[in-house]
Amino acid sequence: MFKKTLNTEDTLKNSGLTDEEQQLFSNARPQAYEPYPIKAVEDFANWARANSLWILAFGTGCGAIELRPLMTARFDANRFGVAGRPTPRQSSVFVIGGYASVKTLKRIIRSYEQMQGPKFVIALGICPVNGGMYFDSYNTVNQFDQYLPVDLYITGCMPRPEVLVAGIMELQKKIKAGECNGANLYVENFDWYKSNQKKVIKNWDMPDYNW
Amino acid sequence: MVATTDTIDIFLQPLGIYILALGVGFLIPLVYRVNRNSAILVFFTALLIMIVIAGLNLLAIINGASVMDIETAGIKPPFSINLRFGLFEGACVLAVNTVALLGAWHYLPRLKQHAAALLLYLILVMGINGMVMTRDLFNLFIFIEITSIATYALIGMERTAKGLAAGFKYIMATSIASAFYLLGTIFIYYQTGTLNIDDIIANQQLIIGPIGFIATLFILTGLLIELKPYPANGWGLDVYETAPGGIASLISVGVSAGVFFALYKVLPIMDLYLTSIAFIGGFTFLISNFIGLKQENTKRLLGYSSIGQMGLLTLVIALLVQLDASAHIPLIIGGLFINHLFAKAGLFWLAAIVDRKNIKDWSSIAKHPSLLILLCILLTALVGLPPFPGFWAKWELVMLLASEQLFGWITLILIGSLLEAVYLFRWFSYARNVESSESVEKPAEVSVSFLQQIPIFITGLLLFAIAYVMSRFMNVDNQLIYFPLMAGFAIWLIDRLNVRVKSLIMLLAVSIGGYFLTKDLEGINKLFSYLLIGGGILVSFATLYRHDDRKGFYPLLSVLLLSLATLLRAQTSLEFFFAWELMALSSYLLVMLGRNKQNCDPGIRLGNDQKNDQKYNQINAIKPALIYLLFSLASAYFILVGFAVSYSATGNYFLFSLGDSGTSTTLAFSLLAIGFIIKIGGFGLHIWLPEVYAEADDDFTAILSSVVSKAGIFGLIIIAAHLGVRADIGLNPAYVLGWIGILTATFGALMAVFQEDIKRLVAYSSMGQLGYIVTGVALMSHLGWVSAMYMTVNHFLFKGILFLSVAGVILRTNERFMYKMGGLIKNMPVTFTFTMIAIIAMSGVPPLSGYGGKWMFFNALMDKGWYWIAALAFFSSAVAFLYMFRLLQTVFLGQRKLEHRKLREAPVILLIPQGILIAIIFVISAYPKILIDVISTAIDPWISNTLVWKGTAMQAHYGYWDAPLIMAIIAGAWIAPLILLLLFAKTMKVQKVEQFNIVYAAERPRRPEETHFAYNFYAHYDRAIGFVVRPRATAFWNAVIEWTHSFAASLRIFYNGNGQTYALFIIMYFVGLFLVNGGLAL
Amino acid sequence: MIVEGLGGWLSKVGNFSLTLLIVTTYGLLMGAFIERIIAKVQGRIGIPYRQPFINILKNFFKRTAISHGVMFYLGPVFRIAGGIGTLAFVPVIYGDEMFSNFSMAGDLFLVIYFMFFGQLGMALGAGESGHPYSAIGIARGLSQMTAYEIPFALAVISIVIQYDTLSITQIVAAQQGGWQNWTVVTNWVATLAAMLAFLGMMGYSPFDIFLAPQEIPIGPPTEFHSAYLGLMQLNRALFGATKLVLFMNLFFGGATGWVELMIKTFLIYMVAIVIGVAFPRFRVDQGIRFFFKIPTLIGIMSIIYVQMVLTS
Amino acid sequence: MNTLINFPISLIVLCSGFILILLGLWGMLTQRHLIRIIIGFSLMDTGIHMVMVSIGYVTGGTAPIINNAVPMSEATNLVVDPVPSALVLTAIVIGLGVTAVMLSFAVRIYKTHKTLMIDKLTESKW
Repeated sequence: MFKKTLNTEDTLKNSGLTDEEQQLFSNARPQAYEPYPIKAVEDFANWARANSLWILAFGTGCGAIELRPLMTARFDANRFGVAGRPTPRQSSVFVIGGYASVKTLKRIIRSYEQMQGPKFVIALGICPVNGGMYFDSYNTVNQFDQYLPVDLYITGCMPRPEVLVAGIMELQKKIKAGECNGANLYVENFDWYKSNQKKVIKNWDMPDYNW
Repeated sequence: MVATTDTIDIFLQPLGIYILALGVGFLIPLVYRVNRNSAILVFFTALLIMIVIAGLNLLAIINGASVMDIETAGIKPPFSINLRFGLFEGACVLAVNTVALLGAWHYLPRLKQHAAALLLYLILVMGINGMVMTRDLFNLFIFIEITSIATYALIGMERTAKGLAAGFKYIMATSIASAFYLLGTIFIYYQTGTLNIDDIIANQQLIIGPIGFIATLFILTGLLIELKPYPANGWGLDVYETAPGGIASLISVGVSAGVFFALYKVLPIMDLYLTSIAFIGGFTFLISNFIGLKQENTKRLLGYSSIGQMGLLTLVIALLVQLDASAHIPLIIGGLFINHLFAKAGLFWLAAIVDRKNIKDWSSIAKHPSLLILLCILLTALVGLPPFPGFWAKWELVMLLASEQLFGWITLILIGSLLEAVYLFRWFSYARNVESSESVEKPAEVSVSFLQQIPIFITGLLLFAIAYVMSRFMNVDNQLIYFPLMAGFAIWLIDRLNVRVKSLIMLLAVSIGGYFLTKDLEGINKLFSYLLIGGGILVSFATLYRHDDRKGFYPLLSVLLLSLATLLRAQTSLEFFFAWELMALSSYLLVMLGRNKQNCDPGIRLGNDQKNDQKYNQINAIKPALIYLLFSLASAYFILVGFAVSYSATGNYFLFSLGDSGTSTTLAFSLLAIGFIIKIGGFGLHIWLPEVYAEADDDFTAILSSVVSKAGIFGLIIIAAHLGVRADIGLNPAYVLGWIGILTATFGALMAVFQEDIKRLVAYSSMGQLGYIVTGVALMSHLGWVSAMYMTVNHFLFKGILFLSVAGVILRTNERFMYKMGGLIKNMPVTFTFTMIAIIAMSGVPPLSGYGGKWMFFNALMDKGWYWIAALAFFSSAVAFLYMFRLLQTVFLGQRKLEHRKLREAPVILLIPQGILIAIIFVISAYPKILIDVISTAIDPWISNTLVWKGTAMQAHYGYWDAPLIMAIIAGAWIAPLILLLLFAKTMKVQKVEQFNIVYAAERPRRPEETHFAYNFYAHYDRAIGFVVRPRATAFWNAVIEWTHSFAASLRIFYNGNGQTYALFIIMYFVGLFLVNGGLAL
Repeated sequence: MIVEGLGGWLSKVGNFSLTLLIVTTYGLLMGAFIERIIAKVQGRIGIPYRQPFINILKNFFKRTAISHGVMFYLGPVFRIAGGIGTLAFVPVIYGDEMFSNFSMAGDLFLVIYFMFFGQLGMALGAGESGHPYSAIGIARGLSQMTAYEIPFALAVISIVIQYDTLSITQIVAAQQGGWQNWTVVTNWVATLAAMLAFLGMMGYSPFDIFLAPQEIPIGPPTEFHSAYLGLMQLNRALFGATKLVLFMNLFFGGATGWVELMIKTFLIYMVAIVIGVAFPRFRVDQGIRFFFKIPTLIGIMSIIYVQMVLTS
Repeated sequence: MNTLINFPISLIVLCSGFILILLGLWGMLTQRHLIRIIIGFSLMDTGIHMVMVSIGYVTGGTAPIINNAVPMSEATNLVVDPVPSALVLTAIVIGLGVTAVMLSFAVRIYKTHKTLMIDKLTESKW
């Protein structure tokens, strides 16, 4: 049961790794998950997920500064079940805090892949949408959803925490409605995403999927 | 004309020795001219006949013939010179002649080059015979001079520069000594009018006034100087160092024997000086052995040992005469003397044929098993380990001295013996060292023919034979004490067989032997027999995992295991001590077989910088083995004195009468307890333990820790039972013992926390666990003892598992540092599981068996009111978690090294015993009543049973404990969430990932080495309380060693090599004796 | 407490399951309540009461998971088995057979030792994840544990001398009859030592370095997620509440009803919380040294006190 | 004891014997040259022989021949004790032997060391 390795024949190449490193990383392909067979259970699960949003404490851009006030007395995101989590394993929400430089993108991908599904991505600010003021920067990606699926955009430069709270509540609604399937989307279009990622990230020294 | 038979009869009289020596001696040069070989034949025939004469006459005396007084010149003494051939004389002459014959054999290549050499040799032997037999004071002088001149000439024949220089010093010294003797003789004659010793003794009232005083002093000084007392002995040492082995051996044992016998003869007129003689002897013994520590020249080393031994003999004879205990002379003096005679002679010959000047170069014999065995036998004999004569003699001596309350002398003798063991066995260590040698150019391999070894081999055999005879004389009826040795010998005979075959034969033999040895036991002994013999065989089974042929391992292992069996059987303290020493010896040799053979200096400096692995890897088992032997000997000496104290009170050797020791009980108990504590590795005396456990063979460490250490516990329980409970001594020694135990536990645990080396970690852990047991025994209550025994069984179980699994890990990884391992659970899941279970059992976490021990232990501590000890015990068991987790984490969990990815599971042979032990752990965990009932019945004869059972629950004054129920509840509490988790896992897609698939702060790990958190694991703990575990004990013992060596170095400043200084010392010796004995007052 | 027959045992198990449910729920609720109090102090509203339950549910509703190996899998199982077992050996409500659990299996000593069970198993599970932070966290946690065990052990020995028993039920029984019989009054020295140890045991500031949420992401459980984490969260509530019940039983007169239990344990918990919000964090070696100084001295005094004052 | 005081001849011999012994010892201890040491030894040896002889001497005594001139009953008073004389003979022989060996050692030492100074012969020590 614990040694379940699915689709062993369809493994990833992990060509970014040396031969020696190949054996140190898993080469399994990520798997999409189905909703629970019983609708009520799935709804209940979605309700629980929506009301317990654990945000990965990874400030990826200038927007990270807007995340901090969320926990303060003024905004108190705890009310909505939002909490910060220092490890991607336990987080369910990844807030892309504004522009994503290529260097950061690599780390974002890695952390995202280490999160366990269902997982949600909020793109904060205008930069993940079209590059914003960094649209012609040599080291910033312009369309973030080319690289990872985004469940919710909160535009602005920078959006204030109020907007972020509003966005979180919007995300909760989407989750409850069962519309947030970014994780499955990523798995289903894995090769496309991966080739996009590899196009911009030149020094690809990690496995194709960071389990 | 006399009939032929009469001629032979007369010829076979002791006088025949002289006739033969002189007659044949002067014939030899003639024959030599005709034919060299026939001269040699004549020479040997003469020596042989001398032995036969001595032997036949001795036999006659033993068979009841009266003491033979041989008169010369047809006139009765005192008007003529007479010789005496009694029991002592006969034995001495026979022994000396035997050594002379063997020595001649050894020295033949050199002897046969000159007819004069053959002649001188014969004259020398005859001189010694004369010194022993003559009863005439002046005749004695003549024989001394004959011997001396022959010696001078033989020394002079070796025309080396050093030899000649030493020879001249020797002549100067001995001629002054004999001048003294001659002067003394004359004055004695002046006062008594006779030269016959018997007459002089009869008329000793005539030896009075200043003249009598000076006369006896002259004689005494002359003889003592010949025995080379410190510091007037530099000349003797120079000769030992430079003379060829054949001659040095004869001077060391033959001439000394003659002079010693002469001293013995004149002792009756030396009443005044007995104390001085004793002090001189003791002083010389102690100081020589001190200085021996600094000595690296092989033959000079033997010289120091030789002088020391003669000092000991002098001391003992003076004491015996003073105590009027001449009945003990044959056993004590005889035993020590024969021991010295054969062992020392053999060693001198061995030194000669190996021909390595510096003891550090003796590694050239490391590949010669026969030479090594010979060296080992002779050294063992010299140090006085069983079964050799020295052992019996030392036992008798200590018992006698103790019954006379002469503990100062006992201390001196034992310290001296220990020092002697240090340098002798250090020599053996160098010899055993395979690579070695500090000298720049590597010494060539030794080539020794088989023939050359025969004389040495014969001395070894003779030592065994005499030892056996001695044990018969000492009324050791129980011949079974020799069984381990015989079994070991038998196994040794098949040592050439395939390793599998011989190990199976060994296991079978030990099983059968052990069964028959232990089947009649009962009580505590029976319990321990299961543990030591059954457990020993079970753990020994794991030794099969090795494929190399392990020469010597199985014979020694069988000796070890069977000596444990005889230890359990022992009815008397002598049998106990015999088995104990045998166990120490065999385990020392087994430790020395440790495999890790790299170049190192096997000095006795302790400790090492464990953080510095480069240096560390160069250590092999030899140095720890030596330390182990020394601590074992120290432990044995404490035990010896403890038994002696008890013997002085009770007058017999039976263990069950230990309890009647009366007022000596506390002292005896303390001494014995110290002895056993050393063996267990108690606080402060533990430094040998980690080193030995770390460096011994991995499978043997398992035996050492799980089985052999229990012998110490057994001893402790036995003395606690006999001395502690029955005699009902005051609490104080037991309370101190309790503290020692708990400090051992605490510091063992703390030390283990900071180890990087897996074996050291487990070793310290073992030490810590034994600490609880010691405290448990010290409790002297029923519950305390049950807990102690229960923990003993547990300790056997989990330490067996741990060391065997560690052996498996080391076998596979070829590493001992934990930070170089990691993640091995993937390769060795079974080993991991066993280790984990053992560790849970050890930690005392319910439901496994360790909890029961801890529970009973705490209840017993609370019952007794030892609250502080209880608190410390609690602390140390918490600290234990640190190292236990570290062991599992850094070896089996965490990141696996790249080079370890292909490792296989440990061999099945290692896993089988572990599996069996695990099964036992589970049975005991679930139904501890099985074990506790057995323990309780064993203890009931000593302390009345206080255990209360309510169904499966055990009740104590404070608490209660229901093991099966606990087991069931915990199983339930464990299984329920597991099922829950498995159910939820069904709803998920669970991906098994690899070791680098971890959250790494959005980065990826680069190397397992960087990612595995293992080195200096408890750095923070070290920062917090590390200061309490800085190796103070090691530093202390190193300081002791350093100090001893410096002291030894300062003691030998007198030996400046100048013959005149030596002559001055001789004169000052006389002056000193004169002043000390009140010369000015006369 | 004699249990007869299969029926008896089954009802015992049933009763225990009920206790387990109540105590876990109470633990979770109390966690939320404490969070809300902290939030109020900070001028926030704080989490809803249901939040802890939702968090656990969410974790169980995760759909993907990874496994580092068998021990990784079993770690949380060991952990919660430690919690359940500990509760099983502690009598919860004094005088109520129904909620005395399986305390007839062992005494206080068993409880103290069994507390290690979960920690050890958890440590092994975290160890197999191969994450260095897990190992660092455990190394720190275990070190700190050895340190606070000293005052705790001394305090326990002190009250064992005082009540002359190791049985928790009897210790509680001896404290009945009014607040003046509670250990906190009769043997305040031991209580003080134990409460200092309690601070370390609960893992709140200033002794929370082994969790260190930012520096070594939440320490040992770094790699745990989904249902593993769910189990561990359940255990945190359960085990925390059990420790509170134990302290209440030993030092604060136990409880004869659930309400009394809740009030008392809540107040005991507040001690750790108040100190936790008021003090910054100790470095681990500072924490260890702290326990070896004042609390240990107080512990030693408690034994002297009980010997000199109470039993003479 | 009176004999010593009353009979100066043997006393003189005795005293000179002792003086010789001390001289010899003095020589052995202070002279570094081997030959001188050997001479010292000879002196000491001779001194001992003189002491021995002096002890056996009975002033005015005759040769130790038991005949009519010396009746058995008074032999002890009239006859010089023959035993010391006999012993001296043996001792002289032995002394000679020892001296000879010492000299031969001296010769060989000179061959190997090219010196006869005893303080140069300190190869082996400690």
